[in-house]
Amino acid sequence: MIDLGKYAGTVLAAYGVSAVLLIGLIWQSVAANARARRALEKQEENG
Amino acid sequence: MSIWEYANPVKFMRSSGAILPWVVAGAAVCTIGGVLWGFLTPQDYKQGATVKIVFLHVPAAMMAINIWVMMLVTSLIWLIRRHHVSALAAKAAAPIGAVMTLIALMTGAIWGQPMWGSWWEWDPRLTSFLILFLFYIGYIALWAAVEDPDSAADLTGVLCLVGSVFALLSRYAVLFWNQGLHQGASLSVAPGERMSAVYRYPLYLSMLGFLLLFLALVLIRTRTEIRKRRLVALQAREARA
Amino acid sequence: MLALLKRDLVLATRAGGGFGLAVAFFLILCALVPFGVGPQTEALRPIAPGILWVGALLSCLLSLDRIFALDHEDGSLDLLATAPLPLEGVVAIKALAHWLTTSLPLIVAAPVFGLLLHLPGNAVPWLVVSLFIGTPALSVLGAFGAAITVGLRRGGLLLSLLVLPLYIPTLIFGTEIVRRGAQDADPVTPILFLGGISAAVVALVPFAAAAALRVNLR
Amino acid sequence: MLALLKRDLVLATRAGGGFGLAVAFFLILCALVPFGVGPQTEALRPIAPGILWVGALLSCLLSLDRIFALDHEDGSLDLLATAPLPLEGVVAIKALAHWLTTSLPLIVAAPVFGLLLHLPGNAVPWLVVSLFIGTPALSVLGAFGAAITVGLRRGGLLLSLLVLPLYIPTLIFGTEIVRRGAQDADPVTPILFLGGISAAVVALVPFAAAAALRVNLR
Amino acid sequence: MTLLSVTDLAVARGGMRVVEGVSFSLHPGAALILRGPNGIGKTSLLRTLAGLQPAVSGSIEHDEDAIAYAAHADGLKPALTAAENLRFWADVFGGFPIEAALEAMELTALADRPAGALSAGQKRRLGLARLLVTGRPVWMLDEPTVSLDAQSVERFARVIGQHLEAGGAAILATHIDLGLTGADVLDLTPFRARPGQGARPAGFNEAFA
Amino acid sequence: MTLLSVTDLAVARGGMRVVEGVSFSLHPGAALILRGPNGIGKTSLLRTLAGLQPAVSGSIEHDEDAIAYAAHADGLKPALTAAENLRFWADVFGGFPIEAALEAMELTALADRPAGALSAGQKRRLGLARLLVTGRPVWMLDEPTVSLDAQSVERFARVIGQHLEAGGAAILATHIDLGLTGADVLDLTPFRARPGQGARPAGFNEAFA
Ligand code: HEM
Ligand SMILES: Nc1ncnc2c1ncn2[C@@H]1O[C@H](COP(=O)(O)OP(=O)(O)OP(=O)(O)O)[C@@H](O)[C@H]1O
Ligand SMILES: Nc1ncnc2c1ncn2[C@@H]1O[C@H](COP(=O)(O)OP(=O)(O)OP(=O)(O)O)[C@@H](O)[C@H]1O
Ligand SMILES: [Mg+2]
Ligand SMILES: [Mg+2]
Repeated sequence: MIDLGKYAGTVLAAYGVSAVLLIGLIWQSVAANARARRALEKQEENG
Repeated sequence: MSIWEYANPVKFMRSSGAILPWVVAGAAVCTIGGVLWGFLTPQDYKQGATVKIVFLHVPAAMMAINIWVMMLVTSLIWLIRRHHVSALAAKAAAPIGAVMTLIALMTGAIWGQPMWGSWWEWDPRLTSFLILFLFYIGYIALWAAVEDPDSAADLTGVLCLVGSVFALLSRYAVLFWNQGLHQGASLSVAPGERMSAVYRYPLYLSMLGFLLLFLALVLIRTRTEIRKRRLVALQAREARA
Repeated sequence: MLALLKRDLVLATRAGGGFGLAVAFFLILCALVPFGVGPQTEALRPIAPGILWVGALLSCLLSLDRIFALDHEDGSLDLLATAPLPLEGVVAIKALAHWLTTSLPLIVAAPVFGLLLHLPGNAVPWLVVSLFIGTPALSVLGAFGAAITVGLRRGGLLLSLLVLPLYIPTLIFGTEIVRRGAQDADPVTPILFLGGISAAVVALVPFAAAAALRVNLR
Repeated sequence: MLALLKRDLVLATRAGGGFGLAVAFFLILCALVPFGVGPQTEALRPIAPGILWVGALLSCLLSLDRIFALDHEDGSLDLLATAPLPLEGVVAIKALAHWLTTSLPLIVAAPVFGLLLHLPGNAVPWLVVSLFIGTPALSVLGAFGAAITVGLRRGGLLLSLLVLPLYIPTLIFGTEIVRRGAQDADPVTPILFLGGISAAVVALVPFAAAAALRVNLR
Repeated sequence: MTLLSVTDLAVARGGMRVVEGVSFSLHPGAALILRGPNGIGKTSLLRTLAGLQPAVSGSIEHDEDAIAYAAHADGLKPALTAAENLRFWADVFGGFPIEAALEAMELTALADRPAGALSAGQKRRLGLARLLVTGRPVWMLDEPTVSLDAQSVERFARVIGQHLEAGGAAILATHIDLGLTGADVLDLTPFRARPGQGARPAGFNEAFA
Repeated sequence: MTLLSVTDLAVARGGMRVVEGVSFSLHPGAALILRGPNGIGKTSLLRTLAGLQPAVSGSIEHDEDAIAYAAHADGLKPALTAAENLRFWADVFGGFPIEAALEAMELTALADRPAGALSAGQKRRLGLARLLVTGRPVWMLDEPTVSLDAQSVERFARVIGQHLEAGGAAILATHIDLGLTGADVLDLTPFRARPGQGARPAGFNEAFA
């Protein structure tokens, strides 16, 4: 494990917050895309 | 074939579908690579381990501004050339820009705690970013509030135009209001102020990664918007019939 | 009753429902004040509790103006009034839905915005506590104001004018809690007062609001 | 054009027009702040310019939300758009009418409310000057926001969200004038900036507002 | 047994009585059609019967929870789907199943569509489907067929017919002929209120006239 | 001389074309009555002709300042008197006298009454009186007779007749027979837009369908 010195909490917090935000955004984008694709497919099937 | 034809929704779906896997792969490699590499860089003699935050903070800050510029351009394309996909791309980009701004703000705030001894200072740069965040929120809220898509595209386009002018104006007003603590652009080529190569190359890589990540996300989100619009359009046609 | 609560929550979170607008407005208010007052920590710290409370109060207020107006316009209010729900219950549920969708996010966001205004760290829990106790009264009083102005075309400003004076006791005790908390003084007395006000308002004001609605429906 | 100005002024002053509501709201805001911040002169004096400006800004904003909405609802806006008036002119005139009926009373009342907040006497003329120069920009920017949100059902809060960030430069230079005035420093630079912003906004933003109105009319 | 009986009713609108001296009663299986020119007071009468506004004088007798009212506006939320809208009202009125109601108004195919994306006629049908999930015997309908095409009007008439057969009753204010056999017609024109009469003023406008 | 000529016009509403291929021209003294079922696009067509919304394709030619438009809503301010309302529009359109217009719609006695205290039909008459003070030759009327009683309809038809005699023209969307002799009728039903045609999409809903 690399040594982060006395600022370990700060650095980890920064990386953690960024990871949460980015992964949240990616997850939301992908999920919304899948939802839209399913809804559209259903609509196009029905006519 | 002119570049404008890419704005045709069907063509856009086809070509974006083709390049998307490559962009996603590139984004994953560069972002994860850049950020990891940055995380593993040695400590700075002055700032200690906190320099590692720069590999998130600076790319996010850069993208936060670039995305707004991209939205301005696509809004103008919509307002002038009426390319529907371009309007939807602006809509799709806004939440990404807002998250980037938020990352820059939050990593900055976390960084400020050890460096300046407080979470937040009304430094001009920080303040300008807060204002940019407000503009993003207003833009997103307007898209959400207007039901008719044509009106929504037009109104948000006008808002983006006016907002850009005022975002710039606010930046100068804020500079007048308070001289700050934040360091200047250390990526500038002014000799002597440059970052050492240990930090510079991972920073470049993660900036590229954030750019690709943005591209991948805009493509995905624009495709989502197109599908949603198509669904609504088909339903509207049925309801009319 | 539960159906109504569920519907209002769903409506608020769907597109166009305005979920989050109040928090955004709160953020803007908190950002504007330093532009007016100046960026120095010494200037901001003492006024932070007051600004946060006034900001929460205004965001709460401005998100209230359409609480009944939309239902009035699309006819739901007429139908609800003829449904087997007491109108008092409808008011209470709508105020609860408003509290959940507006005040709760405000309470969560308030500590973060407190940072912007350099609120001392030891005051933060008291800010949350005071908002938690006080905001139900704000929602219910706001619902009362909204019920009075439901049919009016220039409701917004008039509503503020009617409701803000009613908010004064809540504001006084709310900020007092935070101020005492910041000075490590004993905040129990204002907490008791604030709790009493909130309880009384939540228990009694829905009846007045329902009466006002009945008048506006006929 | 003059006919439109006259009509808007008459409408504002007739019953139900809401003349004076903005000043009343301003008064309530100025009265709320001491409740939130504490009544000590030392606490109030430094923040007085900022609070007065933020209060003026909010009162101005909240009275704006219906500037086009009422005309939209009763069909006047359609008819005005087909009348031999340029829509840009309509926007400008309506902003002017709003300024005359709302901002002007605010400017007159501001010194009095300054007393409530212990604004230093030597700052009072600068307060009036800064409001006088700055409020036209507020009215026109508000008209822009109102034009964008004219057809929406939850306009109020959204309008604030769109417009308040645009108000930031005005606010900064406005309070800077008052602050420098209070310290007997030279307020010419911010006055020039504020004047420039106001002039540019009044000259250009009506075009953007008219474009937004046209979109909302179709 | 009567579901609703009205005696010597006077109804006000805008502070003045519009109709007065109205009496009728409604048995299970009966339908009453209100007629009269614009502005005579049909809407006001229905609102009074539904309990939305107080009667000026006279009496209205019915069981508690007997009346389902359908106004000009349908009370639909554009952001909710057709099924969600209907389920909400079903829950409010005690959990009746919505499938049959959707079926009856031929909305099953549209159940998952947001109400805002329905055409005017489809919205109206959804508004009327609400009546079926209230489970209440007396329906009060204010111009129920506005913006319905001929086919939907017919279907709606059939739905009313079934409701009447099942022992319900209905009062309708309408200008068109629904083809309800055996419905009574009440023309309100002879009941137009005359100013200066009546012991109790209906509001400021009458008290000071 | 033609006052208005329309060629191959396509009109959209809600992001989709509703009617297309409409052509006609209007000479002084001519009246054109638009017919068609609900929702066919009469209102949208009139709004396009009045310049409130852009045409999808086709051309509309008329002199600047030729058109006076009267919509469903009358644009009256309840707080102003009838005369004040009318004078405002007269001033906007260039200062025509209002007395004749009040006279023609039989509103002289009500001139000093606030518009909010007028009945629906009186409001409508005031809205129509506005046309007389615009001084414009081409009147576009969207269901002008809504909430007018038979007598007022007749008077209004006379006013239109005089306008035509004086060299004006009128387009009316209406469901009832006004008794205008010599008026052309244009039924919009055959012009209903077919989806999937037209080079340029009218809006999002067409571009993505
Ligand atoms: C919330 C607060 C902050 C925001 C919004 C913010 C914003 C920015 C922006 C926009 C940049 C990019 C500048 C450019 O590339 O030209 C940047 C870079 C940078 N920031 Fe921050 N910052 C914040 C807090 C901080 C803090 C607290 C520190 C540490 C003391 C810091 C250190 C840096 C460094 C070292 C850079 C890279 C050098 C440079 O390119 O300018 N920032 N920041
Ligand atoms: N808000 C109001 N204020 C004052 N008077 C009103 C108001 N609404 C309606 N009125 C008046 O009350 C009378 C009765 O109106 P009501 O709506 O009951 O008529 P109606 O028979 O339903 O007419 P319609 O056939 O047009 O629906 C009318 O003369 C009308 O002018
Ligand atoms: N705001 C809107 N959004 C989407 N579609 C709309 C909107 N308003 C109207 N429409 C649709 O546009 C079409 C044309 O409407 P329009 O109002 O022009 O019809 P109309 O012929 O005037 O009908 P009516 O006789 O009922 O007045 C209708 O099918 C309607 O459903
Ligand atoms: Mg009626
Ligand atoms: Mg129409």
